[in-house]
Amino acid sequence: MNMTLTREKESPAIEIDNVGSAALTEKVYETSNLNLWYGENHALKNINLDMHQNEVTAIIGPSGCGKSTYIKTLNRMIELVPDVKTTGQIKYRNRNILDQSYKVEDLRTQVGMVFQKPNPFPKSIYENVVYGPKIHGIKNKKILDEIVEKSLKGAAIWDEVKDRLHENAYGLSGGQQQRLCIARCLAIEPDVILMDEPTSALDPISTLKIEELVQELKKDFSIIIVTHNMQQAARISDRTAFFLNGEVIEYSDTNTIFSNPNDKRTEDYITGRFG
Amino acid sequence: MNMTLTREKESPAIEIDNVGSAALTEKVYETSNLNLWYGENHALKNINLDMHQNEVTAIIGPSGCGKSTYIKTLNRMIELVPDVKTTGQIKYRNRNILDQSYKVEDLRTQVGMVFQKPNPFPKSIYENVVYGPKIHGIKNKKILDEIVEKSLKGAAIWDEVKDRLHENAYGLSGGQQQRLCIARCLAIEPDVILMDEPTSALDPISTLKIEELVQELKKDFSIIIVTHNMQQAARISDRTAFFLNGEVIEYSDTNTIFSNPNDKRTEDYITGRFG
Amino acid sequence: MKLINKSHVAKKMPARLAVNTICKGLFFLATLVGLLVLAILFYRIFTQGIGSLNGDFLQNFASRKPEEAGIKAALIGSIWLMVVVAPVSLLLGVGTAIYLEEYARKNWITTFIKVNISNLAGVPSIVFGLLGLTVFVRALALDRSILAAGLTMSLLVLPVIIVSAQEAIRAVPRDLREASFGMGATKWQTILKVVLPAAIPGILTGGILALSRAIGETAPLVVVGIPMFIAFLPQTVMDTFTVLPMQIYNWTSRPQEEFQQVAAAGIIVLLILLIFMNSIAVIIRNKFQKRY
Amino acid sequence: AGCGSNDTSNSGKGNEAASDQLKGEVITDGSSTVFPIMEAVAEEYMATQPDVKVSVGASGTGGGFKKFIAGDTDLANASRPVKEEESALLDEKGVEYTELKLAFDGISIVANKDNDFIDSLTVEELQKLWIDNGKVKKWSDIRPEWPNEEIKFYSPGTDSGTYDYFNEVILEEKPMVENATLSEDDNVLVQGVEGDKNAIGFFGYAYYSENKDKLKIISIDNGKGAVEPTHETIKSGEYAPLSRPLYTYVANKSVAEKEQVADYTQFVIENAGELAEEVGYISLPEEEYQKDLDKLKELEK
Amino acid sequence: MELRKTETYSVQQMILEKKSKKKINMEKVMPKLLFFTAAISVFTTIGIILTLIFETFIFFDRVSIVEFFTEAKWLPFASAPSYGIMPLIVGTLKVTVIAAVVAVPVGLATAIFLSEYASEKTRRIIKPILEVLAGIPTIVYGFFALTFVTPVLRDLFPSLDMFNALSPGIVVGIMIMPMIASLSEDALVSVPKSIREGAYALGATKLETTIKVVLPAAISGIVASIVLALSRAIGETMIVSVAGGSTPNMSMDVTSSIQTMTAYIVQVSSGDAGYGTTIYYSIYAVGMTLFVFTLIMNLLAQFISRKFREEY
Ligand SMILES: Nc1ncnc2c1ncn2[C@@H]1O[C@H](COP(=O)(O)OP(=O)(O)OP(=O)(O)O)[C@@H](O)[C@H]1O
Ligand SMILES: Nc1ncnc2c1ncn2[C@@H]1O[C@H](COP(=O)(O)OP(=O)(O)OP(=O)(O)O)[C@@H](O)[C@H]1O
Ligand SMILES: [Mg+2]
Ligand SMILES: [Mg+2]
Ligand SMILES: O=P([O-])([O-])[O-]
Repeated sequence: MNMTLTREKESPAIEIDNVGSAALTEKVYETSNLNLWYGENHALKNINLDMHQNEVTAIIGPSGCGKSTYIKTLNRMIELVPDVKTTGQIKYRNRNILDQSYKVEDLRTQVGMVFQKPNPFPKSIYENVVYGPKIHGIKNKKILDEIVEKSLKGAAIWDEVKDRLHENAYGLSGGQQQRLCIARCLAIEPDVILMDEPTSALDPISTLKIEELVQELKKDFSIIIVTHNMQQAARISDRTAFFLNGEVIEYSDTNTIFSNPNDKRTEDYITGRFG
Repeated sequence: MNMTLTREKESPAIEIDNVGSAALTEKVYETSNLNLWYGENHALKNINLDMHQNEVTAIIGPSGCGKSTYIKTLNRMIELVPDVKTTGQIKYRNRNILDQSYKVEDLRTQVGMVFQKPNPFPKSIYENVVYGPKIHGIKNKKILDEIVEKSLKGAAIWDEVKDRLHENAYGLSGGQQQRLCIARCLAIEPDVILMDEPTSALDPISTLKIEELVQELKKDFSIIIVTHNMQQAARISDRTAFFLNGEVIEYSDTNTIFSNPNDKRTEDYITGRFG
Repeated sequence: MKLINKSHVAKKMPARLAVNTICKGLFFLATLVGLLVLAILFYRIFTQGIGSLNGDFLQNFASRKPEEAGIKAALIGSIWLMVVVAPVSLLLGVGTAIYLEEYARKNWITTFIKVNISNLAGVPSIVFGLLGLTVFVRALALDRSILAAGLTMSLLVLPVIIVSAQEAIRAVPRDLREASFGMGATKWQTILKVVLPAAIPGILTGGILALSRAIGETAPLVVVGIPMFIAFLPQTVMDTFTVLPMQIYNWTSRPQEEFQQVAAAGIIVLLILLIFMNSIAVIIRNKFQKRY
Repeated sequence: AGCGSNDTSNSGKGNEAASDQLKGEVITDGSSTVFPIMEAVAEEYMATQPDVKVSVGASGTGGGFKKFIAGDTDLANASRPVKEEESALLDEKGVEYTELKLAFDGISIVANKDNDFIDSLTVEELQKLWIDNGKVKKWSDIRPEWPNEEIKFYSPGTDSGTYDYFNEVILEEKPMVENATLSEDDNVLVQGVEGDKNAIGFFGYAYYSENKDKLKIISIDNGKGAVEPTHETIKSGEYAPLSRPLYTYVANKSVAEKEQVADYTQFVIENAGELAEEVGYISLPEEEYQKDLDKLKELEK
Repeated sequence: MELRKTETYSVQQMILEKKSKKKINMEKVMPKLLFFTAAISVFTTIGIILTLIFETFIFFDRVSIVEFFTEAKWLPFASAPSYGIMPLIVGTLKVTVIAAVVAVPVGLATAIFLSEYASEKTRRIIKPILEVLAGIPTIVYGFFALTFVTPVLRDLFPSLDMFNALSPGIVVGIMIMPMIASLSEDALVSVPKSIREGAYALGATKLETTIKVVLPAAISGIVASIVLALSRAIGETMIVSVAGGSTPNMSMDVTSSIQTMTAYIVQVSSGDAGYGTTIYYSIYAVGMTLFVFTLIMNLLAQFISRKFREEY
């Protein structure tokens, strides 16, 4: 709906954004000149990236390159770390989220997140899933039940837990816990879903299901996923950003990145020659 | 050195152990008729598996199938969970470790472990690595320094941390933390190394390094690795065990498992048709 | 398909944020309440006592003459008391906490010990005084010594230390223990090298509260029979002594207005001692504190 | 075994010439009312005998006797004479003791400063005021011309020597008015009476004399006209029946066996009067102290 | 890379050497030693019970236990004494309830503010200051109640007596508040950060995260701190002695003078009651009651805490 507005402004990311077709889809996130410091540590350096609606954007790069830092900035989760300083802009749906007048709670209601380590609440499985809907004011038991079923199915864990919905989530295995966290995120039906290596604790079958799910979800949502698994990025994403030492080395549509990277470092990384 | 002894006994796992050459290498672990219950939950069912010296044994299987449970039984870490009951035998170097007279500390000094979630101590990087040697009585500063360098190099993290050895380990990224945990384990130079999805939090480059390292290490050590990544299992392991619902469905040399599995379920799992 | 009405959610958001802001304000006010009370207390005590607080006050023994009365015996006595209470109660308290959290099996003895400890926390201090009199002063023939009083006080503050140390030990994540065991560390090594260092902030918090309590208690010492007036200094833990709160209590019950000021000066000294102790613990605590 | 026997003529504080320096401990405990006197004595004594360690406790008259019975202390300070139960226990334990009188404490009846109608009370009126009759008491119940307002009573705690004495001579063991407010601390009572317009209360003379400007004193008429408690009227016995003696009890065995206790006790008798005055009590007539000295002499033999 | 056999040394070999040299076996010694320290708390209780029980028996020899619990009047000093403990229990409860009403909300709110809202720096400054509050001698609080809080309250409610339950109740609340704040804060802080992140990421406000996720996760520590603090309130002596008066009564009125169990014990043990008299023994009976009282309360709290505990 804000498409015209979005277009008015020249995207600063355009320089490295060489996807022709991209201009046609609506932009969800526009990051311009983002810098981030942990105290003295310059963790993100002049990031310029646009993310598009109904697409899966993958972020890859070696350990410590700033992937988690960047994705946490997208829902301002980074604020929880003391001593973090940012400059630059991140526009979500055309409003700068780094502006302090932007309410983080509003942002996070729109932008769900799945973390690297599973972090279920020390509550029952059911309570974990309905937590989000409940705080957002949904009290109807029937609707909540429906949400639970739908979300757990969506996260490919329904069959395993449907008989123990009221047991504590900490009794689940690591992989089950992570899928529960995905279900919890799906329960609030966000606009964008951020995923920080969501499948790193999952077995291939669950991973496959999640990957399929991601494909499914992108029809309605926009997904940004950090992954250490290049095959995964190649399989599921429409665009891929390659991070290195806090910089975006290359951002392009996934095919280009994997088949015909622009930058030598990207190529080296992708072919495993690097590091 | 115990080879003759080991051979005297017919391995109960021989039935599903169809690796011809395996009989020539010494057995490190021999598991026979192992059953394990978490309270009422029968998590491991009649496991029979032999692990061989100077080999990498991979354990694969879907989430919740008992991989972590089994590997934790190999160094009796499982005892930390209350209400766990086991029957059967696990022989390590020909002594039954499930026998209560077997000192777990002795066992764990021989059998190192790397966990699924990185779990560094809230201490400096240096202190993390020397923890093991120190508790075992090594106090000489020079030797400790050497151990630190060697172990960190071994875990492919030396270059990243060599200038901040005395900073807190919690300042590291997830991947860096995991590599530190691997270094910590290498510091006591164990005989066997158990790894529970050690690379699930690592980027491909670190993963590659770890994989290379595993290949390197198996010259001297025996390695048992749980992984959700079938490519990884295929790349680095000599033998692979496929777990499902607490049972060993198939155990064979890795080539056989991946190219010509015996069991329909293994094939389905490996080809991703399954779940 | 959509079960969640976004516009509904959005409409509710301002109210939720307002509630959050209001509660934050309330929480902040609650925090201020404590600080405000402290400020009033300090103001009253300082304006009353500062005039009597001088070198002589610290140098002199107690006296019937308010202008000559000093705090020396009580101040030194309180310090001696801490010298006994701090190590005894911390060793016993942390030891017990370790036993309960790390070694104790789930059986009736453990349950009994736990219930017993939380119950002891509620036993009024004066009853501990009766115990100390019977056991330490009489049965063990320690007389009205620093040791007897110190042991009595140690038992009194023990539950506070145990309970907070237990909580602190329990809060150490399990995977840290696993990491240590995985290295072949024994249980005791794991406790000593991993669990205790990680639990130190919590243990110290409990320790501060406990020692603060010990330094301000009067009733049990009265029962144990610690004298109120003494004009000599103890040389060993077997000597008799007096402590600050007893001296202060004594002065506040005097009819002469001047003694009220002397009492206030005594309170200032006690507060300074308290703040000094707390600062040491806080420094240690901040050095160790980490959020997992 | 006495040491000071050659010097008994010496009165006042100048004991230092008396004998060689003594060593050892003197342990005294008991009444908190007596404590200020004993503290003053100990303070002075230690100036002359720095190597004698005198400690003074204040665990109450009852607590003091308990320790005295157990043999923990050399002197037990008391704000009342020893009770039957206690002396029975002392006999049982074979503790022989000598009672010494130290000073007087005049119990003062006070009202709020704003009370403009009350000046004096007779003993009967006191009884009418303080003895419970099951009804709410008003000033007009005592004298019809007084206001028709409810009286607020303030009294020391039931377990204090002051209450005990009041109970004996005024209440004559009948129950005190039920709505009386009791407190253990006389300073607290001062606050109470000061802040309460219809208050009446009683406590030790020292607490009145230190707070004269905040309180209104009530004279007591014991048949010979109204007498206000003052230093003189208490000392002379004119202020009756509300002045009570304060005591210390010394263990005979301690006096006989411990030189420093004998010396200290003598010092107590010689200086109690003067020092009691300093801390707000009233000294006894001189002959009372002389009697005590003679008793002590007997013990030392 | 040759990790195992270095020219100079082998770690495993060194470990073996060190192991053979170890003299005492800490693993065997420590549990026993620690069990012994844990047993000391039990000995303490046994000691207390033994100290109390003999005198309590003597007391109940003279006063019927039925009278003790059913009589509505506590008049031990009257010529016709009456020993009904209810008035003392009522007095204790009044003070404890008032203290709880003050301390629990304020203490918890402070704990939440410090652990969830305040910056690290604020936390580090405020927490130690609050801990100073916990260390102020109770006698100081007693006079604070009498000479400051009571007059202020009397200005607000002129019908308030000079001695009452309200003022010492509030001040006892102030005294125990830091205990709740400090220990609860510790419990809150030790809830893993990742759990909070999970809630924030769903758009939960800080408040919602705190109330619905963090508090429940920390509940056992919080309950423990409250029980500890309330036990202290029940056992508090000096404040109630100074500002509460010493008139035992059964009324539920908080504006009039009271006496608590502890205040009675202090009154007698620092007072003038003859050793060996019934009054003297009565303090042991009251002490025993107090002991049983706190026991019941603690059992209740344990039950609650166990019921609500969430493992993480
Ligand atoms: N809380 C923090 N305080 C200080 N430095 C931090 C913090 N978190 C991360 N860093 C540093 O910032 C850099 C980027 O970290 P980040 O966690 O974003 O990496 P990552 O790409 O997600 O790595 P991984 O794949 O290992 O998770 C690293 O060098 C890390 O050490
Ligand atoms: N502490 C425990 N108490 C009770 N049940 C448990 C416990 N830990 C694991 N389980 C159960 O035992 C089964 C096997 O769990 P395990 O952690 O071994 O799985 P896994 O194969 O390692 O899975 P993942 O790949 O997700 O880590 C699961 O059903 C799990 O729910
Ligand atoms: Mg990361
Ligand atoms: Mg696992
Ligand atoms: O302390 P007293 O016995 O004098 O009340």
